[in-house]
Amino acid sequence: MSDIKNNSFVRWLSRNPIWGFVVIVFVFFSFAADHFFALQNVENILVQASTIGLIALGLTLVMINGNIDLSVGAILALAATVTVDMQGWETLAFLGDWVLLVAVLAGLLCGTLLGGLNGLIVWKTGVDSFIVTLGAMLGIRGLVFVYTREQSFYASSFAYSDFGSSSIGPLPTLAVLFIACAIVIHVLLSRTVHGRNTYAVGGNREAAVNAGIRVGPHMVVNFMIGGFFAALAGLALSTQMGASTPNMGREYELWTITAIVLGGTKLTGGSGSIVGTLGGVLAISILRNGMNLMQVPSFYVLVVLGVILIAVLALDKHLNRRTAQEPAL
Amino acid sequence: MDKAATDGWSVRQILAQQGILIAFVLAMLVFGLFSDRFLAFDNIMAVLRQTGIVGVMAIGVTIVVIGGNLDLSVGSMLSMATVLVVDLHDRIGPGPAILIMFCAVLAAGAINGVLVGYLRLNSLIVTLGMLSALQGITLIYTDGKNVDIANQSDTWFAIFGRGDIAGIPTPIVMFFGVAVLGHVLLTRMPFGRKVYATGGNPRTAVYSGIRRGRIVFLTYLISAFTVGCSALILGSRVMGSQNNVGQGYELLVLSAVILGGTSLLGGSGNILKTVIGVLILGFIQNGLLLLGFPYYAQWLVTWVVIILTVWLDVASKRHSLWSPIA
Amino acid sequence: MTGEITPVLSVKDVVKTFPAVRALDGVTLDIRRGEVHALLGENGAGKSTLMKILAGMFTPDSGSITLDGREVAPKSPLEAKALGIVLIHQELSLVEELTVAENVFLGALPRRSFGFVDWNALHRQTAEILRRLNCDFAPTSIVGDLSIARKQMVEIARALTVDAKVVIFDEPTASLTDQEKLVLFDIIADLKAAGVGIVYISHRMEEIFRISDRITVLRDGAYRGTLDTAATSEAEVTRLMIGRSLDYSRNTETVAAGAIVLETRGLSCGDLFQDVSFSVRAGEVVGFSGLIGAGRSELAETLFGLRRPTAGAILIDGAEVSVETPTNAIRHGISLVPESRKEQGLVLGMNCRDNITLPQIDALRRGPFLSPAAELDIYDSYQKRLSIRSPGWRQLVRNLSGGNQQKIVIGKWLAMKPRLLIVDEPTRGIDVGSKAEIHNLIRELARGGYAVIVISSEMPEILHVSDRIVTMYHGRVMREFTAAEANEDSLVQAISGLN
Amino acid sequence: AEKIKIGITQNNVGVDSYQTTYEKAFIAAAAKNPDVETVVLDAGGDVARQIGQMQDLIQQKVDVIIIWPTDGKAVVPVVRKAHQAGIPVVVTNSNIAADGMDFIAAFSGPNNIQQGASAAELMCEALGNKGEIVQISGQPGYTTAIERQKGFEDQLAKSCPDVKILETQPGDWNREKAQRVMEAFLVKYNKIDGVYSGDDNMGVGALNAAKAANRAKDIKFVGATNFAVGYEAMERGEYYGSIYQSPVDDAEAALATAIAVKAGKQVPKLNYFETPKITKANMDKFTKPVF
Ligand SMILES: Nc1ncnc2c1ncn2[C@@H]1O[C@H](COP(=O)(O)OP(=O)(O)OP(=O)(O)O)[C@@H](O)[C@H]1O
Ligand SMILES: Nc1ncnc2c1ncn2[C@@H]1O[C@H](COP(=O)(O)OP(=O)(O)OP(=O)(O)O)[C@@H](O)[C@H]1O
Ligand SMILES: [Mg+2]
Ligand SMILES: [Mg+2]
Repeated sequence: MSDIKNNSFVRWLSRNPIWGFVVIVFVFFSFAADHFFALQNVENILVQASTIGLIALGLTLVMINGNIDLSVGAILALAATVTVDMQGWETLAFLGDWVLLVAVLAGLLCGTLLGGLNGLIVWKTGVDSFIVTLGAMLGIRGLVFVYTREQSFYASSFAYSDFGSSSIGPLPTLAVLFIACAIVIHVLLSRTVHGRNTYAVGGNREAAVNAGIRVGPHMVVNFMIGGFFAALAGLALSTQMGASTPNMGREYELWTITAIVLGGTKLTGGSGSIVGTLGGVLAISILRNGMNLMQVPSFYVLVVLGVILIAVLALDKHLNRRTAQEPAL
Repeated sequence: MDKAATDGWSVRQILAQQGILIAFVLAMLVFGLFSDRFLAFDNIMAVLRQTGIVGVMAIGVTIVVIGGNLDLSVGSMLSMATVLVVDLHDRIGPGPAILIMFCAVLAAGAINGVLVGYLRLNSLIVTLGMLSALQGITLIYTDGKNVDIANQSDTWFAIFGRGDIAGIPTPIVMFFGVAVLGHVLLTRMPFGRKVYATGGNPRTAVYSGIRRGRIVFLTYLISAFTVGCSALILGSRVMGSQNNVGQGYELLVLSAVILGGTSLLGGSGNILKTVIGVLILGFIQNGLLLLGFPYYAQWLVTWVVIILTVWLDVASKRHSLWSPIA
Repeated sequence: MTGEITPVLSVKDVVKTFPAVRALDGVTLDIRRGEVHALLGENGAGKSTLMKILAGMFTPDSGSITLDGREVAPKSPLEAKALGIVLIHQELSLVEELTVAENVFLGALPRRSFGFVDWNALHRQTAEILRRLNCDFAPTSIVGDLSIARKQMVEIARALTVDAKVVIFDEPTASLTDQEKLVLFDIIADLKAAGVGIVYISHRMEEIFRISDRITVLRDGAYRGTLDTAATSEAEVTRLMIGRSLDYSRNTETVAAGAIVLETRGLSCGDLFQDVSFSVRAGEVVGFSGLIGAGRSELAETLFGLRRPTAGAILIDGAEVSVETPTNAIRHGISLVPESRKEQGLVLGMNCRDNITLPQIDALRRGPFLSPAAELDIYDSYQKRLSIRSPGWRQLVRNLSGGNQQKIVIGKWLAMKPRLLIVDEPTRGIDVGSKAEIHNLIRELARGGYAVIVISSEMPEILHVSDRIVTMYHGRVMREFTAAEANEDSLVQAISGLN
Repeated sequence: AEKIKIGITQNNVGVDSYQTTYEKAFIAAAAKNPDVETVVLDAGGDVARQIGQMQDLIQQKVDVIIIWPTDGKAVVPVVRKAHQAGIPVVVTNSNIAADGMDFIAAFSGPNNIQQGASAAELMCEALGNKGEIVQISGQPGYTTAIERQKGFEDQLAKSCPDVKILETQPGDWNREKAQRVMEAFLVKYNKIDGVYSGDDNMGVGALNAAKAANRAKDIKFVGATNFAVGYEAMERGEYYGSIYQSPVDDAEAALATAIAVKAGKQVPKLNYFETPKITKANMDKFTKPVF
């Protein structure tokens, strides 16, 4: 009985080797860094992971779909900016506290629409999503600067930033939000027709077309989900800051993609999972947090991070190593 | 000539595939129309000089991408190389400094190559890891300080960024020189054919007796070599270097490569089009500056231009404006 | 009776051109309810193109399609499916990462509320279909783990998911074994009985004559005529197709036994095959016969340096060698025409010439540079010898018809002038004319002193080309036959493990 | 005395020598004081990471936190959090937004607005109150860049309204970028009398470009944050003037403020250290910057 359990656990782990790594670094830092192994710190890690984590949820869909979205960092900034700014609009003052809701919806809508725009361009023009969203990464960041005139915006009440540091029971609200969203996306991906089609389109686009899946609109929906989560991450981050800055979210796309790929999603699409993505996000967050607590000098943090990324990959490869009987490619 | 005729390929069909070239000419004309300085000889020379840095690296990265991989480490490798060559210049003289710099970048490239080529690790993560690690190593090396060349007026090192060869600015000579070399390598030599095959279908390449690992390894060495060349231009042009001088170049370079129609999936691409991609990016930036666009409006315009350019390119290849996907 | 039946589907004067290729040049065809209509033609004749037009994947330049008396113009596979036209693709059109059930119902997964997949219904219906098809894998198996034949069955299973008016099978049997073929024919009979119109494309005459009611022949994209199967003969059809008749005799040449080129002693590779010993002489064609999973392909891959043997020895010219990589194998004079042209044989995005010259590219130099003339020579000569139908060497292999793609792979390895040529299912999807041509080539190579190993699941092919036949069953060599003593019955016995 | 534990989170070490020298000086100064133990962190220019680091410092229960804000507004809530956790916060180098002033114990650093203004005065002086100039600003969106630009533009309008700014473009604190921007300016404007750059690093880039176009002689260069390269160019007479700002002073002031705060001493809210003008005329009074 326990043998079977053991077996299926091992199989699970070999499909998600990143979780093995998460456990290893967690144990390592628990011994190596003071203050690491504490509930408060675990909460910190979850909150810190929530930003990249939320982006990663949507981006995982986009990537399994065989596309990529490099503009998520810029969308994050734009959504945060819009939401924070709208709270202070005179014209909306009559709404009272409801302005917060309107502002949040507006921010999320911005993200969703921009994601949709990316998707639409990818669909209609047939230009590779990499280049479309690379352009959008620059362009949307430009929009942010045009909108903000290079200034940071500041949430007028601390209520907004208090949300960022509030808790539900023992867990920080943002961590709860992140985990709840992860569950929703996991279910979407593994249980719904849309989710299964996401794999189909990414795995073999031609086959999906031949089978009558409306690939274009399907991709647009996923880009919209990607944009939505980037925006949500922007809101989550801006509640932590009580402000938005035009430079926020820079280079997040690269780290998010790294987390997702570490989690086992293929850049070419067709495979991947939220469980893996979660592992990838946690791995990076724990590394960052642990090295802070260990006071690794900042120059060395970069080197360690780089080396570990590659090491994880090598480990993964080693675990999943094909037998000698496979063709040596 | 009549070979083409019997093949059933008309000149028109071949021309129709040059969407990117058409986009480039269009862009030049538009900017030329709005700014009288844009097409001035001096300006064109200045832009070509500037684009040399991105351009040379873009050649190397094109080769890596055709081979089916990515190289995001070029940005921080450029930082490392520039810092190294500038720092060593005053200590051991330009010649040895250049030598050591090339050894260093080739070593970094070799690590990429071994990890991606022989150990078959995912190139995105490997080179992103390298990006991070090399940035750290550069900072550790300089202890976080800027490095400068003390005596800037009489060192022959100045030739790479500031001088010219036979009246043509050196960065331009290097850019086009490396481009021609790369083009010849890819289209006229067995190595190039193997790179295309490896990127196009790695399994078939192996089944055809191509040593896939070695080919990928070599593409990374080439890419590292081009980074070294760019570092010469950059270091000499600035006569100093910040630790993060190459930051962001990886995406710039990749944009130029993709703008040139090289597919990220590997197996297709063309150096000459990459050159046009580099020039488009360089001239857009310059043109927008000359037109006095506010900085961030420049980004918005770049967005539109990039998408329109690539769109024109893919549309010309498939002979229809809209993608056939339902 | 013939004249009065209203066709369920008719195609009139359809024209389709691709850049530099006129694929269909005014084709007319009608499919009746409850008939099996075979479509024949050489590789590149336009069969798949016509079918893709029916399935909404291409739009014709001109011409009309009428379904049940109504003119239709399906613009997408979705529309075609809604109209009741189902196409089973020549090239597998599956998502490797998904399960069998998800692939069978791709694009039409049963739903519950809120867009959730109804897994119960999905698995139940798929299990049902798999049972009808006599398949031995589960609806939950991952398609990527299946063998080619099983994947083909998954593809075929799709035909049974909808109430189709017309089902098109584009070379469904190219990678099926005999047993699976029989199941397929039963299914076709069922569909036929239910009044479905069936289009059946194949290069295998015996199948055509076994199941079809009428035969339409295309040639160079043009319609050549429709014949009643009962009233015609292989010879007539062949003549219509390729303009001459063919000879299907057994190999009766005597072996000019040369020196032993390759020998294996007790070669094993894990649980794929064990203790394989055989030898091939110069001037000899050795056929390998076996069922799917017998381990022939793996044996070939091991000889070619793609897999490491776990025991035993490989001897070339009597000396033990270690063939560790394909590069190494090529240096020893071994060529392998692999089993799967798309995955192992071709770089689809490369042009014809470059694909053919790929393995010997290092040798085609003048100084450090490639010699286009030498490359073109090779392309031209094999294009002619194998009658590869392509508008020119610049055409991307992706745009060739399936059979022509296969010819490119064969040409690629023949051009190496190997001492030992291994061909794995060499004529999969190749038209009868070219097949004969390839068989002749293989014989000719042998006469020229080459050693050849032919792996094929087609019994007639093996019997036709081989001097000696080695049979395998479950990774082990069963029996060896000489050409003279082998016949279909004895082979079937041996490859089924009945000694 | 009991040891005090000071945590510092810096903006972006390694992005320029100033910040690196600051860090070195800070660690050196702390090492000299046997009663001080430090936790030194770097946000790498990312606000989110800086907030994370603040949370980590609060988690470690350090005695004082020094923060070099990546963004003056965005760090306010987390500064407030530290304040609520009873940990005094000292802001260094560039100040946080007005709303956050209640939650900090003190600010210590240069006055960037004042620096911009001083640079404007230098520019007026160099051009004789008349001429046309271009401005190369720092990285958009960063407080230091914004404040210097504002200080410069406001003071220029006041001191010498006849000096006109033709155009402003950012050089992102990057010498090569500044060089490229200047090259475009040189093509675009036949007459440029002066260049103001947000720091000397970019200023020297502009100088490089002008020299290459043989127009350096006609142009006066004014910068801020005097770098070694700027100092040398000034010696050669190619560079008119700059603002002298020592990272060592900056770091030591921050540490001293933090120690004083912890000791419960009365500390003024705003502690600016001197950032004087430097030109060829008075440069011998200053040691050459080490960065
Ligand atoms: N997408 C395409 N672009 C260009 N040419 C094409 C394309 N698809 C098919 N062709 C050409 O159209 C012709 C007909 O091809 P088709 O696939 O219909 O042949 P087929 O009769 O199915 O042959 P086979 O028996 O080999 O499968 C061929 O010459 C082929 O090269
Ligand atoms: N019993 C089985 N269950 C699952 N997979 C099998 C089984 N037998 C074989 N396979 C797989 O089917 C594939 C085809 O088998 P293999 O290539 O060995 O057959 P073969 O003898 O070469 O026959 P053919 O060339 O006709 O396909 C192999 O990849 C093998 O892993
Ligand atoms: Mg076909
Ligand atoms: Mg086989």
